[in-house]
Amino acid sequence: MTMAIPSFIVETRTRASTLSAAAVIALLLLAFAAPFIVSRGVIQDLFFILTMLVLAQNWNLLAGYAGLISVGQQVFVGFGAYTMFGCVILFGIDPVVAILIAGLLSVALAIPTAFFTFRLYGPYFAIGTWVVAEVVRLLLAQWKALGGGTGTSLPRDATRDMMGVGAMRDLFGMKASEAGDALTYWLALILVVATIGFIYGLLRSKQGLGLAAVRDNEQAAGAVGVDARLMKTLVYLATAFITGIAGALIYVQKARISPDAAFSVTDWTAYVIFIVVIGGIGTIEGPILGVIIFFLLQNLLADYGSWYLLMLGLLGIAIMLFAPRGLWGLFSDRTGIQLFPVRRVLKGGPLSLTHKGGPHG
Amino acid sequence: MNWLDTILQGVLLGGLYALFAAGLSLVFGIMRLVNLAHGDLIVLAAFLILVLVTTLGLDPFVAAVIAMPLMFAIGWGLQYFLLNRTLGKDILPPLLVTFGLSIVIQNGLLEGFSADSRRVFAGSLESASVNLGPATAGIMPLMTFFSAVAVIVCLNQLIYRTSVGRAFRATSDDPVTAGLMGIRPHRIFALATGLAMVVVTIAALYLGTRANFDPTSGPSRLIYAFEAVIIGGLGSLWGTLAGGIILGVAQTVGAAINPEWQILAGHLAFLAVLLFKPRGLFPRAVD
Amino acid sequence: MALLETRGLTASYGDFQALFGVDIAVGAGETIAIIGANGAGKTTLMRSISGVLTNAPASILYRDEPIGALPAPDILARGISMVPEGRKLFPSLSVEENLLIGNYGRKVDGPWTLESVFSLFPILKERRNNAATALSGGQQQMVAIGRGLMSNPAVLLFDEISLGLAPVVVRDIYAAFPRIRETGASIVIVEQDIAQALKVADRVYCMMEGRVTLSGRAADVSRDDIHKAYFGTDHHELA
Amino acid sequence: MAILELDGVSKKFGALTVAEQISFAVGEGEALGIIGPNGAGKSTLFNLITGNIAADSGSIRFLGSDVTRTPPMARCLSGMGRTFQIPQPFEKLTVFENLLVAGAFGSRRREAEVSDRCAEILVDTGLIDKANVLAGSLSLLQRKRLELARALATEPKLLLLDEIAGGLTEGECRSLVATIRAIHARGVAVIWIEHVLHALNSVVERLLVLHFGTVIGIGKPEDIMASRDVREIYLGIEI
Repeated sequence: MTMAIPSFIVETRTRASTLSAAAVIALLLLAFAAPFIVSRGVIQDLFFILTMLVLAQNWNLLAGYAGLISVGQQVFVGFGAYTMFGCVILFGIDPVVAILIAGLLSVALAIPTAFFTFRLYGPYFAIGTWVVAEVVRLLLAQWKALGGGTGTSLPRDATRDMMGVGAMRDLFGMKASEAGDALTYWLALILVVATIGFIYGLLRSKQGLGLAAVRDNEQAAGAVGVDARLMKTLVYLATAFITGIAGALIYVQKARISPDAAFSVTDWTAYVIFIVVIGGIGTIEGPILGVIIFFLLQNLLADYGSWYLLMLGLLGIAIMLFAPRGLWGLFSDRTGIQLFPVRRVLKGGPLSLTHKGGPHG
Repeated sequence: MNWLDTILQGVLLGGLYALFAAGLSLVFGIMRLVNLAHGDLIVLAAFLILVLVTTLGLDPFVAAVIAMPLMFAIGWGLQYFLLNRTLGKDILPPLLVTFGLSIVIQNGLLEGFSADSRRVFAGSLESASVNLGPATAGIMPLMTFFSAVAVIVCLNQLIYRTSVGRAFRATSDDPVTAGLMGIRPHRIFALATGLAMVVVTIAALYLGTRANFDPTSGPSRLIYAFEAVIIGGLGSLWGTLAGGIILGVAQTVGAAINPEWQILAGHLAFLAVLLFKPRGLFPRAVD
Repeated sequence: MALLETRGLTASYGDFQALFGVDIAVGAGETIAIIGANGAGKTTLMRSISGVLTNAPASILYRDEPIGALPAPDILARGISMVPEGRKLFPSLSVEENLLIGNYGRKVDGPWTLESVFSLFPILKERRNNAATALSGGQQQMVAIGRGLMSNPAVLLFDEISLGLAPVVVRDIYAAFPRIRETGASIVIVEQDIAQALKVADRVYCMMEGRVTLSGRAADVSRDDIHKAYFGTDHHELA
Repeated sequence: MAILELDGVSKKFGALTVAEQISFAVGEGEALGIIGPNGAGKSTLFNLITGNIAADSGSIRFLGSDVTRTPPMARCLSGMGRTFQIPQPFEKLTVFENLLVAGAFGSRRREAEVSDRCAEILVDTGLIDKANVLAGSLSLLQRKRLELARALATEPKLLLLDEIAGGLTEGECRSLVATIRAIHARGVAVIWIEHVLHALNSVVERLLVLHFGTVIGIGKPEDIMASRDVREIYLGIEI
């Protein structure tokens, strides 16, 4: 080039995000201390919120970023849970280890699943994932060793002497069941931090930028060298891994499983979709806001039975029609605040001099 | 196991699945929209027929005829005031809105009719059957199958012989140029969904009289409809009938081997077709 | 009084302005040609008049009624029919069906019926049951024109009908013009093939970069005027 | 050694022939212009070269290897940078991010390694002050510049430009030509479809004339522009 261009710097941090980072760290410390502060009931509620948040972030990554709208993610929740139950009951493996195995086997399941469902497009992909979930549910319902259609429970001692429970009993003088809840709660907290960390790291990476390009215009992305199919497959496998782990963790805490519960469309897909849509699809902050609203609504309307779900459906439709970027979208569009900024902002060079035209102009 | 009888029952069951699928295939062909609440709309129509039969003491067939215009209006309004707003480049809004709609219908019905499973009694017709040599076929299954054939013949006549049918196809090809011909795409879409709801009412009649149903049995019907459309191949109504028959036979054969395997066998047949013929058996070839 | 006219018509896609205050007028039974280089705004003008673009409420008048904001179906109902750029036939309809759909939104008695269109373009009668896409470029253009006639419009807009057609085919198509003019309809031709356009038009407008740069009777407009208005450069620099 | 060789490439859409036995070669670092009337099949030829449309017959060799059946993404990675005639920006990403995607994936390097080069390209193509603006809010002309900038960011060995000069002012046209000349001077081969002849002829070494899907002439710009049949078919003027 004729003239050396003064070097540029690329920034992504914003003032809001640095402030929020400090707040998040403080919140995390408080969260880790929770089992010593709040009652066991609150811990179980927090566990529910955290696990639903993990499922919501994963579905959001699939639909909001990779453009893969799945109505079948319950297959990994259920399959992960059953893998964990299988390891514990049939092989006597410690539940915490079984959770990890559940994640790995879920990825193994995701490979053939992707092979079938990626042949379908858009709405047909959505229903295709649902069929696959039904197939796996029906197959597992035949597995007599794990209680077949009626399901089974974890043996009492399995969760009582889980890894770390003994230590906590001695160290903090907790009762066994209390220690069990605290352990699963901490695991859930770690899983949330890991999930959000992974997704945010991905979005800040080159692959994340490529994914956003594919979501925006797949043909143009291909024309500049982005392999859309590979990108989507990797995201599909990653979300299967985390969703499998979440499923196993949820059912360690529940300790009771049945095919219809573990593969429930309502619990592991419908609720998750509403959390993401109401909160704000295509953002990391959306599902966080969404799960809080979802939890409040559930408590508020818990005793209204199916009215609650009816209301949730109407709210989801209204938001999808009139505020497609969800409640967080509305907030961040107005205030410009982003807790997880991803935008690569170019600073320095002629930008700072802001004169018009390049060296030739 | 009497093979011939199993296959015959499967073919007749295929007629029911083709009725589930015909509306889905029609709407997708015209506006590339899949209504995830399609199964729940079938159940809604079944409850509508149930109410007409129980409160007005009508014969199910008469009740179905009365329910058709009502369902047409529901379909027309649903498309014109709600679903048309979601059409566009992004496939997310229509999917999420219809998913929400499915949840709303299911829980609305739960509030109205509780969760017990219901059935529309068709009197003597239910048990009547006719002897076809080696196999016997129930009157209702036979009527279901011939209704499916009749519906597909009528729909094909409408689409390929009438001016509204031309408008459907033109709008599906190019909505902007269709506008230049004086066609109003949003009205055409509403008409198509309304028509799909009429077919849904016929499907609901046979669903309601042959099997138990409750507010949550919509999703499984959606999946059967979807599988019939995919097996048959997109955009071809005769293909949808063929898809329904293949699904029906797979299910009856599966059930004959082990009663718990009926639905599973259907899904596996679907996955097998998807493996070897991703575009379905008759992609728009037979029309 | 003009049957159809635009007054200070401006149109833009996003913040890119395509038309800058365009004034044209068409009298009853008159044929006008609009010529101009690629990207001069000719097609944007056609899309605004035909209702494909509806963002110029007051600046398009038809029989003194402002129609700038009306969608395409309402504009066809009033008797303005367009043969769109690139023909845009419906692939899943046969030749005959493509013609029949022409008057879906405006069924009016008049000179143009299926039979009279077949007499205008005899080849189409033989190929009536073929799929529209199975025809050659020229034949597809004839179907598009026939489709535009079927609604017996008072004003017929032709957008780039010589697009991608060999000169000999363009001559065949323009040979049909006298019979179209006989019916008294007004015709607006947007064209790149200047020679053909001038032969059939009463008056001509030339456009460049969204503005009318020349207008006058076709007979007394010289070739050099057209070049200056067409390219913004005079003739010899082109060589 | 030729960087790109087309041999007997043909394509039909139904009965419509859009490419008929097209054969030509582009030398290492050569700049070839393509002209022809609207609808001659120019953009189709581009899409055949880049793989967005699959050829029915014939072969396409790029840098010595046969790419006739490879997908567009693979051809980009082997060194083809292209612009779309109708701009296709990543609307929800900023202009700078549009280039980062092309740079990082197109030339297979890490984001940090390409960000300076992307900034330089933004300066060259006059988009630097729009760097942090969402590409969706750009005007048509700015979107065309972004198409060029994005193609450059992939560090192509062969740059394919599709009507990128249309609608530019004199000054913008000069700066565009300067940018393309600078790229060409660095040994990048260029194939450029364009209607703005004076811009095209000031860069390309050879001109190819496409009409009705066939190559009807290829040679030095001066000879091509002077030849009689090219002028008549291209400009439709009976001289």
